[in-house]
Amino acid sequence: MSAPRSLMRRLGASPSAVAGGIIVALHLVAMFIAVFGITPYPPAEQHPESRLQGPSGAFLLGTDQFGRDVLSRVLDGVRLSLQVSIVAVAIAAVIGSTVGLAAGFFGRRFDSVTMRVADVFFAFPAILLALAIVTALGPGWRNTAIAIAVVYTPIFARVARGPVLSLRTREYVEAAEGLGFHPARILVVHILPNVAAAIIVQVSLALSWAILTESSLSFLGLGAQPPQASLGLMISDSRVLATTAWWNFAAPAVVVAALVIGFNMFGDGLRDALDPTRENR
Amino acid sequence: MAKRAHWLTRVVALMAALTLFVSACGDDADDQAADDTSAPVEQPDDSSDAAADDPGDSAAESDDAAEDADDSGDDSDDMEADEAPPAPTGVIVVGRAADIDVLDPHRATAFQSVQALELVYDTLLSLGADLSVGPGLAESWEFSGDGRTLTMHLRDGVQFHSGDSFDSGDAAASLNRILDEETGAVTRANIASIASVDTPDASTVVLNLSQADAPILASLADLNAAMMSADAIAAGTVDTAPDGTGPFIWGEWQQGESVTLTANVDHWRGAPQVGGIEIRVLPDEASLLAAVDVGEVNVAVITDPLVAVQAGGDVEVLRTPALAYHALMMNSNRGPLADQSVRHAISCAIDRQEVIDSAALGEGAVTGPITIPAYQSPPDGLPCGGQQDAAEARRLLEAAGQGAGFELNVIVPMFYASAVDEAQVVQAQLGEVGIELDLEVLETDVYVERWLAADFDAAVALNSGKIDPHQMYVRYWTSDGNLNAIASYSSDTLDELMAAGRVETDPAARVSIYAAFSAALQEASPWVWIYNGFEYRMLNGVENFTPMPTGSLQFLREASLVE
Amino acid sequence: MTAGPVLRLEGLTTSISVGGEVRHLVQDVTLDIEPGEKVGFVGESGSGKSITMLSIMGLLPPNVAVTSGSAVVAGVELAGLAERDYQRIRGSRLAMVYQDPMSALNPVMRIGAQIAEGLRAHGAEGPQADETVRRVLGDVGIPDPQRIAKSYPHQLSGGMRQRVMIAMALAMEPELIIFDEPTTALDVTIQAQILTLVRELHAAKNTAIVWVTHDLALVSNLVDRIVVMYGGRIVEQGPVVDVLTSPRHRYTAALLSAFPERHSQVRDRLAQIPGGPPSLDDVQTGCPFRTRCVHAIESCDAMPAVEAGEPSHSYSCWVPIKVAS
Amino acid sequence: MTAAVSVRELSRTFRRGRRSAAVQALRGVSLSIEPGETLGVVGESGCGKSTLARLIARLDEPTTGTIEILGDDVTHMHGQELRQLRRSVQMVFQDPYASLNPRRRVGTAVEEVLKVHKLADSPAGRAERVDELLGLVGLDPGLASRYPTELSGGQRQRVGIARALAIEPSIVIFDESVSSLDVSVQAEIINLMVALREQLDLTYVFISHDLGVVRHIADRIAVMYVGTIQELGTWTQVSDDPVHPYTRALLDAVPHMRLDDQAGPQETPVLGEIPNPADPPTGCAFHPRCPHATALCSEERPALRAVADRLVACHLAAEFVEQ
Repeated sequence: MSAPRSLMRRLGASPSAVAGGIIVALHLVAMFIAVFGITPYPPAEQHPESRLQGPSGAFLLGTDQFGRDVLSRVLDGVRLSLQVSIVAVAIAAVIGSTVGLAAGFFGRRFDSVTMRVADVFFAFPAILLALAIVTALGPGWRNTAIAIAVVYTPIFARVARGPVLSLRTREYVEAAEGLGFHPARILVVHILPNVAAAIIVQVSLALSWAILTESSLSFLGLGAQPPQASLGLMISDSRVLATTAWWNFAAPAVVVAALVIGFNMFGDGLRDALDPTRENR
Repeated sequence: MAKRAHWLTRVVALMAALTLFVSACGDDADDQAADDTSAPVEQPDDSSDAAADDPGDSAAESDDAAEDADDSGDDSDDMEADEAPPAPTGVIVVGRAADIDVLDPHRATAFQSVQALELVYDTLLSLGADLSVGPGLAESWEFSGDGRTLTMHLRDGVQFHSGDSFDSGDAAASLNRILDEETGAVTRANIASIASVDTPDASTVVLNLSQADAPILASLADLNAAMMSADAIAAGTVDTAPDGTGPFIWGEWQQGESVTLTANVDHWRGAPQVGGIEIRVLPDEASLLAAVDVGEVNVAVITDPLVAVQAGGDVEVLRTPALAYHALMMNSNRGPLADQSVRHAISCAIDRQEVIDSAALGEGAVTGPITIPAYQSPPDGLPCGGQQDAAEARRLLEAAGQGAGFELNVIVPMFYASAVDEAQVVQAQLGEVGIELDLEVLETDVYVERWLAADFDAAVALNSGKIDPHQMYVRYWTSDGNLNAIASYSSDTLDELMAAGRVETDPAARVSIYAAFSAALQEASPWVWIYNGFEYRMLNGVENFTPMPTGSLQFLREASLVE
Repeated sequence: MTAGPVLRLEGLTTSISVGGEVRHLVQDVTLDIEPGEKVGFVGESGSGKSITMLSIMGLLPPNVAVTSGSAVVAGVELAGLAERDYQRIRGSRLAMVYQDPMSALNPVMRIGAQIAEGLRAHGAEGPQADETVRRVLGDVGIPDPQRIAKSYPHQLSGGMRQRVMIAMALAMEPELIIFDEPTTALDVTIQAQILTLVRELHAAKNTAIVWVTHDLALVSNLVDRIVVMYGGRIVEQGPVVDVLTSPRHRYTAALLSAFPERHSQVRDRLAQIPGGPPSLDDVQTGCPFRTRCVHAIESCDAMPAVEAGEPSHSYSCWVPIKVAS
Repeated sequence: MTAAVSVRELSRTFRRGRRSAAVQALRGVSLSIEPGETLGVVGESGCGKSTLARLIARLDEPTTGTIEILGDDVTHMHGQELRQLRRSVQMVFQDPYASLNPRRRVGTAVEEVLKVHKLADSPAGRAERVDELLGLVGLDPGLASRYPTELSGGQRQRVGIARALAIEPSIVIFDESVSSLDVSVQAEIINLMVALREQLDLTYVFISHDLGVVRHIADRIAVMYVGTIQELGTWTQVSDDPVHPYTRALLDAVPHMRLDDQAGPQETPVLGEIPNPADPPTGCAFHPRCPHATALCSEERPALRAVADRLVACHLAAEFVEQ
């Protein structure tokens, strides 16, 4: 099965996946620039003499009211956003999928209890739930990640559980049971790969929501704390300056929008590419 | 810097928290939401009595007040119909970003409540635009030789809005109400030297003081010592139906939206120039500015310098140096901060002008401890002359054995716009001399709680000023001051100077006493005083309005609409 | 009724296009079915028997199409027929009974309404249509036609549903009914009932019948003539007893011997056909069975001509089984 | 000698929802299978034959009754114990398309069994054993690297058998394992089953709706109808000399190849529908369709009794034998 290659080919055929992929890749580059500390200036370094300057050769995207380089801060903001989102989505994906797999596979009471709990979570708008959790835990990027993870865990549980329900009654799963395989093995080896596509798509989509949630929380002052360069916080801080120093506002706003749209488009493309009904055989 | 959407945070958090039935969260959110109506608040130190500050109480009371507001409105209509042929017309619309909370002037702490009630109530004495104490309902006054008896002669023919006339009985009832601990009056401590009140006749009030107390005059000129009618006090309607002698008559309060006042044409100072005032609540200061710009609002109260600097067009901007000061409070009981040289070093390491330029876009002036114009501390009296001197700071740290640097936990409030920015600049500047700041940006209630418990190495703070230095600092810098634990520093020198200032009735002598006090405080450097900002009043279509350093809107009584 | 055969296939070829390449699913099928005749189409999966029927019905999937040859139903050439006209032919001249009645019936429509809908589409009036519905439901042995007409498909058993399908096919009194494996999903006792029903209906109405199946034994009890398909071609056809007792094509013979004997007292190894059925990727020239045929010779690389044996028994094989005359 | 399989009074009731009636898939089935024997189980849909297969394979748990495998009571085994039981009993499913994981190469699928049950010490040993097993079922070991979709139905069913045999069970249950195959392929697989049975000394349970196929492979045949056994005897008894009216109806319904012009219409088929297992008839389940039914048949459920050297559940069995 040349799955990876044909997947790439199908992804390449989807304009939205390509565009989304490019956007995501650019942001990953931005993230690594920040991770390796090769931003033009340290993100928190203040240049009092260059306060609120427009874009120039020295400061490509201008400076904020502390004379900090907006470009460096945006790059570091991308790093923080992705860091929070990736950590959160990773936690949500691992825990959620595991719970979902187990719920779908073992069924009965475990299934109904976990799904009712998930229903309760679903009853709240994601952003409200995240807000409530962060308010309870206190601000900071770790707590933001935890809040986002908690919010998206039930979604992964749902996504993983659905296919498991139908896979569980498939003969080859029953056959595996009949061959004396341990349930854990059946779950991991025989069911997980069939659910993986759905989970991967969900990861991409969840990342886009997570970035949005992270930005919203930091916009409200509940996410990363100053002087950390968080995109939402930058947008929030620069709103009043929008008319006088627009670059402060525009740069992080454009980046957040691009990130969210990018992951969304990539996720959609991935979903189409991984959709088994589009396979030729 | 930012105007964060605190109100949104709170409302949304409240909704989420309530629906989740998380009881602990629910309590927090309740407080926050109620507190919302009182933002921006004065620093908690303004109230000597913590109960008066409890946001929960105020919110509960304001509900009642709203229901009763109509009655007084009707009364005032009747009054107006009686006489005054050249009745002034037109309404000045005042806009601000927060609604009032309590209606009892003795318990009002929030700026917006104080400033609204100041238009309705008079005080025995009054403040001029330069903060000098002048006559109010008392036409004249004198201290006895030993300074322990203060005799005041009341103005004749003054009437409350309800029609009752004002006399010494009302004055005595008002003062006794403040002195009664039950009331929870804000200014009780400031006039606590009053041992008893005598009323030899209807127009004379004699205050028998337990000790000489010069600053009591300033206290009596404060709204928190407002004169209310003895009948209203007895009837218990003070909380719900404001009835003063002031230039405007309380009308209607639509919670979260507006307060309407109508002119008191019979006021002893003469009728106001307009028919009334509407104080309107707008969601934030940016919209406020926009509203002034289009002429929808005539007078806007702006606190955020970042919003203020954007004013343009027909808007007239009045800048008054504020009494409130921005400071980095330090906890002298903790670690390296116990060492005076370390505190000096920190003070020297900070470039105050840069803080003003970055956090307030230049909207402010470097200041020492006392911001009252008549007593102003000279900025060059600060360590290193109020200039940044990193080399000196490092030298001082070396000398104190802290050359390797250390870390400080700094609490930063969310409730005023520039706090986080100030913290970031200070963080960067102290970082250069090896002092790492760990910033904790906190919601108002959490911040206040930590602050009251002195649970911080340092705190970024905006402290409101007072019209008298004694009032301003007695609670912090005297060893028995009720906030001394938070100030975490006291000395015999400070105690003595504070006591001397209190009994000295000669104004010139007082100035020199407080200059010495200020110098001593700067020498000890328990806090880093950074700057005081401006009070902004944005005007459009209004003239003859005089702003005050206290932020008071009392001169609306003289203001008129531009034809 | 038109004179001549009800169905005439001439060189019918149906192809699928996969990624630009054209593969024949059915190749060069030529056949006449006379009025009232019963013909069994027999073959294994992939033999092309179902595709042949769908070609006739004009119900081929999107990337499959008749690429050459002609199919004439009751004198009407179907090749190139407009969809409107095709709809008129389907039902009135030509009907089909499918393998899975559940998916062929609309689950949210009452049985009676579904049958009447077809009638009305072909011009029957209300009361007349209702009457016909009751009559045909009675004809297919449904005990209480009034009640069943008001039922939904899921309320009926598999056997009943198949009876309903047959009633729908009968309603328009077509000249030819194609049964595409109609009993595969049914239990044997029910299958026997349906078989008996079709036999009785034929006796009464003399409609021509094509019965597609993989079960030689089943169809042998119904039809007059058997058509054996393999690899998209007709390899042998003839009167049922002739073909079953003295098959000439090597495939027919192999198929027959693979059937488990139903009455023998000894159980020998079943005869096997080596290899697997041809796939689309195989070369599509020559005899399709030659790769599995133990008797294959070089000539088999070319398609053998149709040999006519005894009257109406024909086959296409280079090395046919000799018949001891 | 211990029976390979012995089930007693086995019942299984499925409850789909709170409101819908319980489906009585199996209603008190008792039988035993000797080592080396092949038991054929035949019947139409809803007769419970697949439920019986799944219970013997312990893929399901009975509502009541007991199951013994090689003398051990396995009725309520769970977890590790149950997985150990799989070493003895294996099942081959109906649909070779569905019973193999489409994402795993067939070699991997077979090797996995060896790995899980630690049936070979080394990867090399396993690979060797996989080749051996594929050879055993008549597959080219080269196919090990193929995916199930790349194989024909017959090849896939061979892989299914190889995988079941990898575990070296003594009992193999075939649940309609040849039903979906074409006739010629069916013949291959049946031949393979027969050969393997001899070669490996296996006990078979062979489930099918096709009496013709069952007859070809089974030593004894159990005819089931609506959750109960109607007749149980040797293959010749049941298929050539049936006693129970249902067995006879079933045999009559199986189409016989018509080999002469006379064949014409067969006997009148049995009338009526197969009962709904959620609402089985009282008394003998077959009585509503039985031409011989008496009042007793609708009232009392006939026990499975020895009649003419086999077991028959029919009140009138003795009379039929006399005729």
